[in-house]
Amino acid sequence: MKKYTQTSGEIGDFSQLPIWQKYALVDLLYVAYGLLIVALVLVSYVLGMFNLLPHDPQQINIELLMASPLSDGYLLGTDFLGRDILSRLIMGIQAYFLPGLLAISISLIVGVVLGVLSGYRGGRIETVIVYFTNLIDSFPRLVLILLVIAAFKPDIYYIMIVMGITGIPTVTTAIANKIRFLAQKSFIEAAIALGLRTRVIIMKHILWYNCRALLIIQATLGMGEAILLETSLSYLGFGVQEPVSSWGNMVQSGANYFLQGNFWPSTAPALAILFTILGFNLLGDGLNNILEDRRGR
Amino acid sequence: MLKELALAFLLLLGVSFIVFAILYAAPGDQLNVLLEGQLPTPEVRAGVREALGVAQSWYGQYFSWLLGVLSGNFGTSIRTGLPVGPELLSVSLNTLYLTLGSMLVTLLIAIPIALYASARGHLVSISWPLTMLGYVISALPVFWLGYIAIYISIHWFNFFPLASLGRQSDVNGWLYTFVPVMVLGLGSGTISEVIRNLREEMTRVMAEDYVRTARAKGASVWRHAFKEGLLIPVTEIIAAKIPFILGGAVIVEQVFNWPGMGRMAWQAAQDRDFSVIMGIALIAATFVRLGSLLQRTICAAVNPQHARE
Amino acid sequence: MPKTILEVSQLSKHFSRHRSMFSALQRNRRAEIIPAVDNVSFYLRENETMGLVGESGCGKTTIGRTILRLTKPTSGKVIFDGRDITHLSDQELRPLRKDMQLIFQDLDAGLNPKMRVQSILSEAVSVYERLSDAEIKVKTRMLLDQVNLKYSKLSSYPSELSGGEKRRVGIARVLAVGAKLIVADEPTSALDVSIQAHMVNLLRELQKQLGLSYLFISHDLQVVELMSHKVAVMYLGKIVEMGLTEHVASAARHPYTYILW
Amino acid sequence: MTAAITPPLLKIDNLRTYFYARSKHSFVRAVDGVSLEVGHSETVGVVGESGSGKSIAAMSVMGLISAGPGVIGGSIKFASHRVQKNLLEGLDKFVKVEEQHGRVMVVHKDDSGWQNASERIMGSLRGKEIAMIFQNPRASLNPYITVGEQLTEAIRLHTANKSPKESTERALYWLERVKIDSPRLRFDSYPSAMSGGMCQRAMIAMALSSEPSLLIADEPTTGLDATIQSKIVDLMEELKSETGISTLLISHDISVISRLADRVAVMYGGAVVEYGSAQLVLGEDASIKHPYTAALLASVPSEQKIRDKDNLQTIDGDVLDTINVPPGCRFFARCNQVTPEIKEKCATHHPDLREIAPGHQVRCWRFNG
Repeated sequence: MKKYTQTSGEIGDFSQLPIWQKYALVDLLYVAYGLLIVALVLVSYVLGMFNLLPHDPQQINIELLMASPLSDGYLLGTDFLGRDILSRLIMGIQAYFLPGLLAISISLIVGVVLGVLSGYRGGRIETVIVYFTNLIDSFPRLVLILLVIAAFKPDIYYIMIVMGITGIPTVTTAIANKIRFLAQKSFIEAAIALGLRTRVIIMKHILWYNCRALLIIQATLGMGEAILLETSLSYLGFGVQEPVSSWGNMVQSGANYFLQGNFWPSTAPALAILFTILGFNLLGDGLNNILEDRRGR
Repeated sequence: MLKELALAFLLLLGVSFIVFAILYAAPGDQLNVLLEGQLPTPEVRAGVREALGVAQSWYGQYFSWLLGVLSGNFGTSIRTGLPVGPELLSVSLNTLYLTLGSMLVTLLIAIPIALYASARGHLVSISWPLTMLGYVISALPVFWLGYIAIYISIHWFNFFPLASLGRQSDVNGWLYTFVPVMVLGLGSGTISEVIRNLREEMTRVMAEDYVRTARAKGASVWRHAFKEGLLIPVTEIIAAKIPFILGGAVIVEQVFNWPGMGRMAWQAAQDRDFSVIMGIALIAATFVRLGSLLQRTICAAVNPQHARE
Repeated sequence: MPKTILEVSQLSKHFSRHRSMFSALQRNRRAEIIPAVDNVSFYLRENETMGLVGESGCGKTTIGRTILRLTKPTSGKVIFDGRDITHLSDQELRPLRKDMQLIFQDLDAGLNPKMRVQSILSEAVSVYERLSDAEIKVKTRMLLDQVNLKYSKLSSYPSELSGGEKRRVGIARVLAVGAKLIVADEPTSALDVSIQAHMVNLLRELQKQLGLSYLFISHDLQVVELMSHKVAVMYLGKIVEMGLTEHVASAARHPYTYILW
Repeated sequence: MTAAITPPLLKIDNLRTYFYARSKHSFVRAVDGVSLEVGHSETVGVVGESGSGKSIAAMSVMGLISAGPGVIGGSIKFASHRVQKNLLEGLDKFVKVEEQHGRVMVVHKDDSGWQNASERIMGSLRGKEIAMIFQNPRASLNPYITVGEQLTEAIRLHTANKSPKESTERALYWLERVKIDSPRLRFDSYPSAMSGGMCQRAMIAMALSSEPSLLIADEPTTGLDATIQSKIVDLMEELKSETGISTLLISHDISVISRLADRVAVMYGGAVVEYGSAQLVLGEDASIKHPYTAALLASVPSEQKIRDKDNLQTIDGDVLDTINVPPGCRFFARCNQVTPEIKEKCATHHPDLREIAPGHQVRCWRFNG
């Protein structure tokens, strides 16, 4: 049985409702969780940058191999070399954070420019851009990255540039489709007819009011993808090399002890990856629903 | 349809050019190595060099390489010293099995969930955990999932699911295929997207006027919503996800020792074995384009409007 | 004799649909069928309304868009206020848009769903002149008075408005820049009868007050008859009959007009 | 028209269909106490402006409401010579409404339970006993299936013509009957290849091909060109006299209603405000009408007004807020016929639909004295 209630008073202006009535609870929870994760990642990144860690992440402790969590001042236990897992996790953020941001910026900036050109201008430029996006979409991302690794070197920044480029088509297509949708509803024409400058139409009406939700989602999804990509490459042996830690090589090296039943050294970073990516994805989802005013699901 | 074919060809041309450009920009004289790899004997090699002139222009190099590729000559692997072509063929077939199987797994799981969620409409309580589960699985590293699968099969079912072993034993041979396929199908990260996409499409189509007409005339709603709400989005998402799944295959093949393209690419990247990795990039792109071509064909077949266009 | 504000001579607009190999790239793009316009001529005086009637797909809307140079004509001339605007660039057109405006058929056109009525109107008011906040406030209120809309609607989002209110905001937005010529593309077609009556009265009232000229595009003959001084009947991109409204309505010559009326 | 002994074909009684408003804590009272009858071989027109609830009422009859809470009260009795049923049978088992001063405050509804029950009732009726046509005919036909296949589907589902050959013949017969030219050609074409008018003819053919007892036509001419509109009305007029099918005709277009309907119900704010024979309700005499009907008719441009270029008569005031419905007469705020004597009552009490002459009911305090 569901319950629908009617408050006796006027409902009045929707925008003046308190935030928890305005939006679906799930969305608010998603966003809250996502923001928590983002904050944690940011704080850990800064901590790692200044080396403010509970233990030295590379300090080997033969006495305490594979310690379980909460033992002897090791909050998350130790790995197969007795190194502090928590410190290594915090340090591991260094491996993907800046490169991930780079990849996201490339996809967003280039994607937005191409998307606006293709959606707003149309014509021949659009054809060229659509060809370009289709071309990039033809490559499996990982194969392209392996190709670049073979040709150049396994550098995380090279890899993230490739990731940024392969992320362009999604953004471009989404923006172009949005613009086309707006054009279909006479929205853009009305702005032109009013005499607004092209710059104002694109920056204010198209990008700011109508595409910000989309861009936020792409950014959060991009971060998630960057993490997974770093993990995959570390697994393949092209990422950050031991003894420097990254989440990927932690899962990978820990996995060697997996079959002996020592799950934790591999599971801890895997869970970190899971919760972080979940956080980014849910943040994007929740924000989208809130910004697009799509209630419930 | 001819247009689509021509377009696919044009895109593959572009793909080959990008691959070439990357190698051209790469440090070292890799291209010459590559071109020479295409030629069987030193004598011919020398002859060609003379004929073309040593300091070839870049487009000259591109075209001679492209001609070689088009005639099935992908060059020689520096690791094995053998021509790449035949091995690529067998390896890509292996990958094809893996990817097709995993797609099937993805769809078999995603479609019922998506349909259930869309049929239930606003009953959040049921579809929510399923959606969440999809998110969780997508957010896990594939290889970690692979390790869990291996652990489970060893400790619970008492067998070691490495593909190389599967060839030797006839008993339960299919299991050796089954585990990697399951892992890729579940873990490639596509499931949650497929669910979300299908659910949205189905919900949208269910609200279409013509579905309402179908209800009003007492006909089966599913029958009427099937083409636009399920068939087309499924083919679309499969086509769009092929590159993604191929990428995931690289990892899964590594975990399970599956003799496929991904493993070969990994090996080649380590050895900087250009002819191999180029061949793989080209074949992977061909798979992607073929998938997209197939999708367009199905779309045109069910949608008479587009076909006539 | 009032002066001629708009003169259209032998205006044609054809659409060629390129079908290159690359058109296969354009996914999700519905084939748009844009009706063509063929050799259309007419003029419009100040303070006058010309009705343009015809069935959907006959090219009425295309004429409106071409006159305002939202699309470039294939051939012919558009002279607005004594100036040939047929070949002006977008830059040159911008200052002219102050004087010629379009009311869209789509009620939501120009109403950014994420902006309140207040910001929609203040944006329109300050397109051509830099105004202080106080001036903007005075002017937006004046606009609301002109279109009979309550001040309380200023804080609403477009989605909170009824159809009639949206239309009023749309008209206010057009008045905000101080247009002399207004092309009204089916301004009443999406509205209920009683609200349609409001709009007809409002548009006529505004014409009296502000001396506006209208090109009134509609498929609703009664409304056109009520609004317009003269009327042109379109069929498949051509004007088949044109004249004073009373004459066309009561004694149609062209068989199509006869069927239509 | 309707004999007192045999029950009417369709009898809607106090139907209430609500939706949640944006904040989920309040309701849009889309249909709020509608009572209506359609007799055998009779066309009842429902006229009203957008938001009056006329389409929602029709959809409620068909059981096509999917948003919640949806139908929350009333009864819909259907009685053809084949079937007698209450279409809302057992609704009260799934819905509990808490009211306060005649206002619905809380609704408890087992959505899926009612959905299932409703599907069970309607399953045997939809298409077979009650058929429906919609506005926007091009979107209402399945773009992926040929027109012929959509027609034969309906025929095979609901009539004795089960074999492909029979059903095809029958479909062609109906395509001819609705005057689609070259029916054989159209049989194999997809809706996208047909004009809006042609699609509506196909829709009508599809609805009638299963020989239903009741046809619900929801804005059948809206969105079509003026010349096509009148042709569709011509067709419906013809089919009405030939087949004698009972029709519930929903339209905002008074001219369409006046051409087709025997009786007319005028809806405002989710309720019927006037109900009676077409001549009386749509006639000239404003004194025996609900003020809303009178004002609505006056706002249509008349020939006289057009000739004189007169201002049109308008209905002042805001459109009714169907979320915060005022306590008194719903038209009170816009009414121009409130006299000092009844003002008090108008503002505080919702009038009943009362018979002011045989077969003519009006919901207004002016006639309740």
